[in-house]
Amino acid sequence: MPHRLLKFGFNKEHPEPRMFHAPAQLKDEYDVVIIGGGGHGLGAAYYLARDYGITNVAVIEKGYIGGGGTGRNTAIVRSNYLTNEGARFYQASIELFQDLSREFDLNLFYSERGHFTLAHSPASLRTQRWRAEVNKHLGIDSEVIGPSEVKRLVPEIDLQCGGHLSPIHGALYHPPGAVARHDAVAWGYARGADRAGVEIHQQTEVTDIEIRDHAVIGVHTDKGFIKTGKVLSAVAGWTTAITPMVGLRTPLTVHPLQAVVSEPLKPWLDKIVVSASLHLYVSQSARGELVAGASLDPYELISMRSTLDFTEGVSSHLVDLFPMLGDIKIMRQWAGLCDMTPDFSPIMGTTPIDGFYIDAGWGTWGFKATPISAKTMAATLAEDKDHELIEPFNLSRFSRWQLVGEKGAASVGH
Amino acid sequence: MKIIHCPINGPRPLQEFHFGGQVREMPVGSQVSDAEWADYVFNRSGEPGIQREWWYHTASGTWFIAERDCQSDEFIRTYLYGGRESDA
Amino acid sequence: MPNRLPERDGEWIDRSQSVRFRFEGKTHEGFAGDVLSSALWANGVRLLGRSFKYHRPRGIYSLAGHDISSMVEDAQRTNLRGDLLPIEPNLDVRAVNTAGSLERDWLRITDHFGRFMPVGFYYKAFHTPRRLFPLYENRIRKIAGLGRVNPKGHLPPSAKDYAFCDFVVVGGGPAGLAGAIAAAEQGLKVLLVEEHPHLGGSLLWQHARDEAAREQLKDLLSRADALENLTIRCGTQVAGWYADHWLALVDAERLTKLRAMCTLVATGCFEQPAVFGNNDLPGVMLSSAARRLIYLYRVRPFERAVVLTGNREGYGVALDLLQAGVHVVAVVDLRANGEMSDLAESVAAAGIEIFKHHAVYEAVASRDKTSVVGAILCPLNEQGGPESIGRVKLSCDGIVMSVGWTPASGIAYQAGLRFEYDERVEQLIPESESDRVFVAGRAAGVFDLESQMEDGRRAGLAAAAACGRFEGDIPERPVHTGPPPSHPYPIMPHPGKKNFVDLDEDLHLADFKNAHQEGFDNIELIKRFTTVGMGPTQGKLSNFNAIRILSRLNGATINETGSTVSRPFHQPVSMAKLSGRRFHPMRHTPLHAQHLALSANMIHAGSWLRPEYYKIDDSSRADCILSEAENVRSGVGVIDLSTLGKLHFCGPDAARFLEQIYTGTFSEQRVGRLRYALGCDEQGIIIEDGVVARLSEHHFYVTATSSGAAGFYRDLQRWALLFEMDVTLVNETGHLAAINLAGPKAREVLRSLSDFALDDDAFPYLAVRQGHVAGAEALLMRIGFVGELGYEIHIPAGTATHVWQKLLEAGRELEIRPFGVEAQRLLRLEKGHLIVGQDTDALTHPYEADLGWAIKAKKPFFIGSRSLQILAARPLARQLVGLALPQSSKVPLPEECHLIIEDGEIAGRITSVAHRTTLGQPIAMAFVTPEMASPGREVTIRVAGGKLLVATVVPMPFYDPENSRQKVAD
Amino acid sequence: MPETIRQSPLHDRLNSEPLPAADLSAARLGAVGICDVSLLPKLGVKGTGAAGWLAEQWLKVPEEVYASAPLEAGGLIVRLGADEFLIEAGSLDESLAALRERMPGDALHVAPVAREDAGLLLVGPRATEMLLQTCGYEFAKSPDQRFVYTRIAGVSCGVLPQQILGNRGYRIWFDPSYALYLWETLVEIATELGGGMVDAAGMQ
Repeated sequence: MPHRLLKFGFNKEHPEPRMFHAPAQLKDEYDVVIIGGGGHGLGAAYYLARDYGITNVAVIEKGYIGGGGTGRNTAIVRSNYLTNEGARFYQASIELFQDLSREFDLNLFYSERGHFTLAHSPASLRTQRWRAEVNKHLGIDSEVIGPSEVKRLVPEIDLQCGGHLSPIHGALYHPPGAVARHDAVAWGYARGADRAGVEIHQQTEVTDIEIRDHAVIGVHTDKGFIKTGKVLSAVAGWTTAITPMVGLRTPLTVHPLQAVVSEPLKPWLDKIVVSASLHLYVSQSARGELVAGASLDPYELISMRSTLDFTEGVSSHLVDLFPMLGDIKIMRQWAGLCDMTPDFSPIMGTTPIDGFYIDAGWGTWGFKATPISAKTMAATLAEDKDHELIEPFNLSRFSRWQLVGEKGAASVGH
Repeated sequence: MKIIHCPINGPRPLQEFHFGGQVREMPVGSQVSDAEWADYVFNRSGEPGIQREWWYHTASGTWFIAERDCQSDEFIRTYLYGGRESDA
Repeated sequence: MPNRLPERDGEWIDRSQSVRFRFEGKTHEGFAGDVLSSALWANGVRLLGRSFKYHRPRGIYSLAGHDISSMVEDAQRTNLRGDLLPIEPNLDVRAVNTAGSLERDWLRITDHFGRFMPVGFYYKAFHTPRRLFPLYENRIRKIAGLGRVNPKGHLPPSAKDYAFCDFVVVGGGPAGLAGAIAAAEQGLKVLLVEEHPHLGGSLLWQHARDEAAREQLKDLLSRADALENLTIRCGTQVAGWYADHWLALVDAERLTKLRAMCTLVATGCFEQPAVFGNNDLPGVMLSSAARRLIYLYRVRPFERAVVLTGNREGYGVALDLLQAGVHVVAVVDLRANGEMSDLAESVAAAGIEIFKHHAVYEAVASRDKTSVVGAILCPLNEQGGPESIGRVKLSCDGIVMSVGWTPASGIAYQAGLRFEYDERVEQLIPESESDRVFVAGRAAGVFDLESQMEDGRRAGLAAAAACGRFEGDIPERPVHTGPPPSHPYPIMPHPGKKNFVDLDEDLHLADFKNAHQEGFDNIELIKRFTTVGMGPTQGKLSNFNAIRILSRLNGATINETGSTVSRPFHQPVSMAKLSGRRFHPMRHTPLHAQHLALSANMIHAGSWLRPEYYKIDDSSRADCILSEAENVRSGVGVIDLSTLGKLHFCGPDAARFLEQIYTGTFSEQRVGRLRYALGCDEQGIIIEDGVVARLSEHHFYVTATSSGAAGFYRDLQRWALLFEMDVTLVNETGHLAAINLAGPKAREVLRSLSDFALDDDAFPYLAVRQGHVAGAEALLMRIGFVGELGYEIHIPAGTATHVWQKLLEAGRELEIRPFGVEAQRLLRLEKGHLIVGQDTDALTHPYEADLGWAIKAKKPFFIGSRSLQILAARPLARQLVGLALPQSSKVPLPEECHLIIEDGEIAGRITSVAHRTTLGQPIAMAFVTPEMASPGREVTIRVAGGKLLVATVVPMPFYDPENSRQKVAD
Repeated sequence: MPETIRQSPLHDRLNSEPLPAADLSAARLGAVGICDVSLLPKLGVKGTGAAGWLAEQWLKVPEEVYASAPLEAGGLIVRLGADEFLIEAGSLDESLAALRERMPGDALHVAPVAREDAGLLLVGPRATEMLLQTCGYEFAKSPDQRFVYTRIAGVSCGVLPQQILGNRGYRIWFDPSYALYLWETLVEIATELGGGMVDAAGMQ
């Protein structure tokens, strides 16, 4: 047993302080107001304080911290992207993730499991090779492997997929692919930001943003008006409710993304398995549950309702891939919101409105970008200039016709 | 599963349909700037609330318009493009 | 079966069928109708399972599957709930999550280390030093989880079906039955779904002693039976409710997807446990479990029992126990004034001691900690908390908890209803109903039996009204009178013993206090931090106590505290049932059997199956492909192109419409001629290419890519609407077959089979003709995708086999051979023809793909034209070029998608490559930067193993640049 | 055109096992029988002028969308939409070919449609039950002879409910490239229900 647990056994009172506070009321003015208390928003607050000494910051969250995409995703972290810009960005995220438990002194259960993207056709294998080559060029550990290697590493897999689907031709194998405790990422950032003096206001909703001469001057909330010259919108699936407040148009459309968990099982799957053709990704959590998801719901919807056809589909594909799972039971399903972009890359950085910064377009890839997006957005806010890593993701790329095409690496939600 | 009222085929489950995106007015290319054209090509409304959308009943090949609240998922009404309307 | 009670009317067991089964390697006997838990308890087996985290012993708790105390597995299946698992002759199960055996589970040692494992302990340790985390994690993973997956398990597919009704009633208790009957009497098609094997709900056990109630049940059942439009499905759970009254019904065999018009939630309540020290010991159980044992399975729950209560129900339970031969030691009532009704008098009259304003403070464990041997009672202070003086210890082997209820509201929540706390009943009740979703009975806070039925009837009539079948007055919901059936805070702190709030997750009261102290002070956060309600039973017995605890900690009301959202499923559902029989539609060309007969290696291409190549004994795949290609170059080959999209555009606007869809012009295309067609999307990205044949002034026939055809046709239909075009579109993709006959000897083969002139004048290159081939009506297009003289023969699908066979017969002398997709890919690469989707990607526009020539920029409009105008004005970022690869090199040849590297940066990638070609030279197509695109330029490719290979940019096509072969005259 | 050159999309599948004997067919029809009628000649007519042209050919044109009508010479005509019709002959005769011949070569508003649909008949008391395992449309509520476009086992189909041999039966048309898949799927279900493939003779 680690010695760190001893204190709990030998203290009469629970020896832990609050991780974060609940300030009674809003101040009249903040240097920065961050809309959205998920990993991205809290993380931006954390790095603003840590790296730039900007601590007069309010994080405004209409629900509870980590309650949006942060707490609803399937917690997969990887950097095997297709474009130079994307792969570099997500690789920087992985590097931050790897050290985050230590930095927070909070165990995020950041666990490198190895990540397979199965290819069921020669065309799919080509895309995987493209990703592998770009990755290797950037020093990211990715390799295309053949079916027998897939079988060796995940022996439970049925390479023939039940015989009625295209068999597995190979896979992109990405050993650093990891899972993490998603909630804890938000809590860690919240604790760090809170300790530095950032205020976290939960159950507070932004109702409007005040603009004068193309510049932000304040934020209206259901608990009163706040003066501020800098606002960061980090609300992912709710972005389309915020951007009209500043008159900004974006390519975002919102789709639900659903997921399921099974009952807890003794460990048998220690890898992360993804199949773009089957629209499936699955891993087994430290609690023993299989956590699985599939592609986005097929039409726009800003609602976290569940559907039966989703669960039928994801179960069917799980059984196609792992025939032994027929007896295993799905325990619960849920949904999150994904703000999708046409090129499957995020929208980050400065906007045409002075003092309004956007961190959106997180589609299905927001969790894995949490540390790096927080860090680069903090830099962008502090210096009022897009951080070098996120320059390609500026909203203006669409009118400049310079899209960052990540569809080949991000079209399945994980 | 949602029921969608196809103006031709009547109420059918969602799985019989294909979503065709928001209804958008295409500007005349020669009359708009590059930026305005890019706005048309890429930007979407996406706001919570009622939006007009294209839906397609696959088996019969019927395109029609639905007015739908994209937050409550309620279909307000459906009708053929430029044609007759029917309550959802 | 020492604890089996005598036979009684209404019991669920069939005493004529005794069943022997095995549990933990020992044989036991029960009756048909028993579940595993009841049969074991009847035999005096009280240790049924071990808990998730501390491996504490567990026995019967809810007997409803609302706890995981008795989860078992057999050789095939796992995570079976003993409370719900019928015993059968060959049943041979063991408890899940035990190390060694259930009795000697060595992981029970973790119970002693509980204090080192407070709530969220895993967040606070194991991460430093970082290198050790994987070791810790591996250990944690190993002890987590419950059942083991059987690696050889393979359930056959089960059927799934659809069902339809006007009104679905969830729950076959008094309210549900009354509601179903009322609606059916109004003519609605009603389906009543009951999760247990028998109807009756609470009437079967809660009111079992009441003779009148038994008569009422009989009456309800006979009325229900008489109604033909009322269908009843027992043993079926409603696993979830989805939009527009779409319900998942799950029974032992299958998933049924039900579409209803209205829903009645008459699901009753989950009885809620009290929280006190050791409240999880085998022998501590809910009163509903004790009653189920007594009345449904006829098992005496204990020898000596203490009843802890906070409501009237507890007194009834005491009498039930008494009647079942249990010595009831005491009734312990949390309420200051105790029970005022005649029930209390009956209990007192039976000589049972009543402790008012007392609580059970602790269950005393036997030495081996696997059973209850006593109860420590304590008086309560004014706040309802335990006094430290005046404690009483009673000896008993069972503690029954009857302290309150929470509605089984999952389905109602999923159906969009919201609940609020009502102090009259001290539970949540629906805030309101929608016009098609109703709640009745105990789930709505209606506890009196008569009122429950009245409430059900009300809901049934309301449903009939919603369906337009009833116009009369709908009565109001009856209001609860008298003391509340639930106690507002049946939770006792205990500093020394674990007092469990969540038995699935082994969470005790202190965990909540500590989590709150760390700032997790709203219901969602505390849920996530403690994991309350996240276990296999999804908090049926824990969520509401957690809300009560958090409310206290925050000094807030229950309504201010709120609740977490209920999500499907009600009980977990197996993936075999969810997936059911799988429908993976696969498309076969009409020549499928011909390909198989010719030893084709079939591959999936989208939803189609196509011949990749035709196997020849002892030849490698690569040899087969090359020889097929060579045969086309030197003789003649046939390929099945039936997967091509085949569309007709007819009508006065056909040409104009085509010009708006594609980048080219078609209005002055001559009848009988072909043109290449390139389609872009609104961004100017290449999405389609094909061939347009003008059959007459107003009739065009168009081919589209195999994978894109269905979506492309769909888009065309919309564009026709948007552009207000007078054009009739016809999609004949699956109805026509297409065969490409290609090679210098193609004409020779065709000559004997066709009824029209084939010479170059009559049927030149890029012409289309209609006539007959081998007697079949056919459309022929002379094109050269593979770079040879070629005829694409389009014929009705039903005639494809005949025509194919005739072609092979006619070409036998000329050594005609079929060729597959791979040979065609090689041949087209030699001709420099790109494949949309392989040589282009999701952002490729025509200028990059050297297809600028296909854009008629002068046209006023086509889809993507304005975007292409913008793109044309920008410098190119990349260009598609041909590469000549070295013929012999120590460095391996590149694969598709290997990168081109220039100055250490990515400068492009290989899109298509052929290592062996009919040219004798390996070639490739690649994207490179414009600076690198000029012929003769050397480029460096990073190939397998990171090695670098130098190749040379060459003009395309690689083969027959003058296109003389496809235009060849006889 | 000699008839022998046409094949059902299920030709090879059906040739791989013998047609069931009469008594077996009869037994299967007690549950649900499935038979292939793909070879019945069909003709599609589409375009805003389709209804008018068909009327000129002395055909009884159904007025309403999705209505169907028997043809005097046997077979039937279904209105698939405002501007589209499907005609299926009642036997393997040439009558439709003659009709097809009469279509104008380059009419502005009448287009012939090659209809090579696979055609199946589902017959027997459990036919509706079989559809309930594959299709989310409530056929119990749809009247006889009224055409329905829906999805069966994931395939877009046109379905005409009819009385066949005293039971509610179904005539199903769909893209022939799905024939093998749908046949295998439906036969598997029919077999579970106690039915299976039956001889088409006497089914019409």
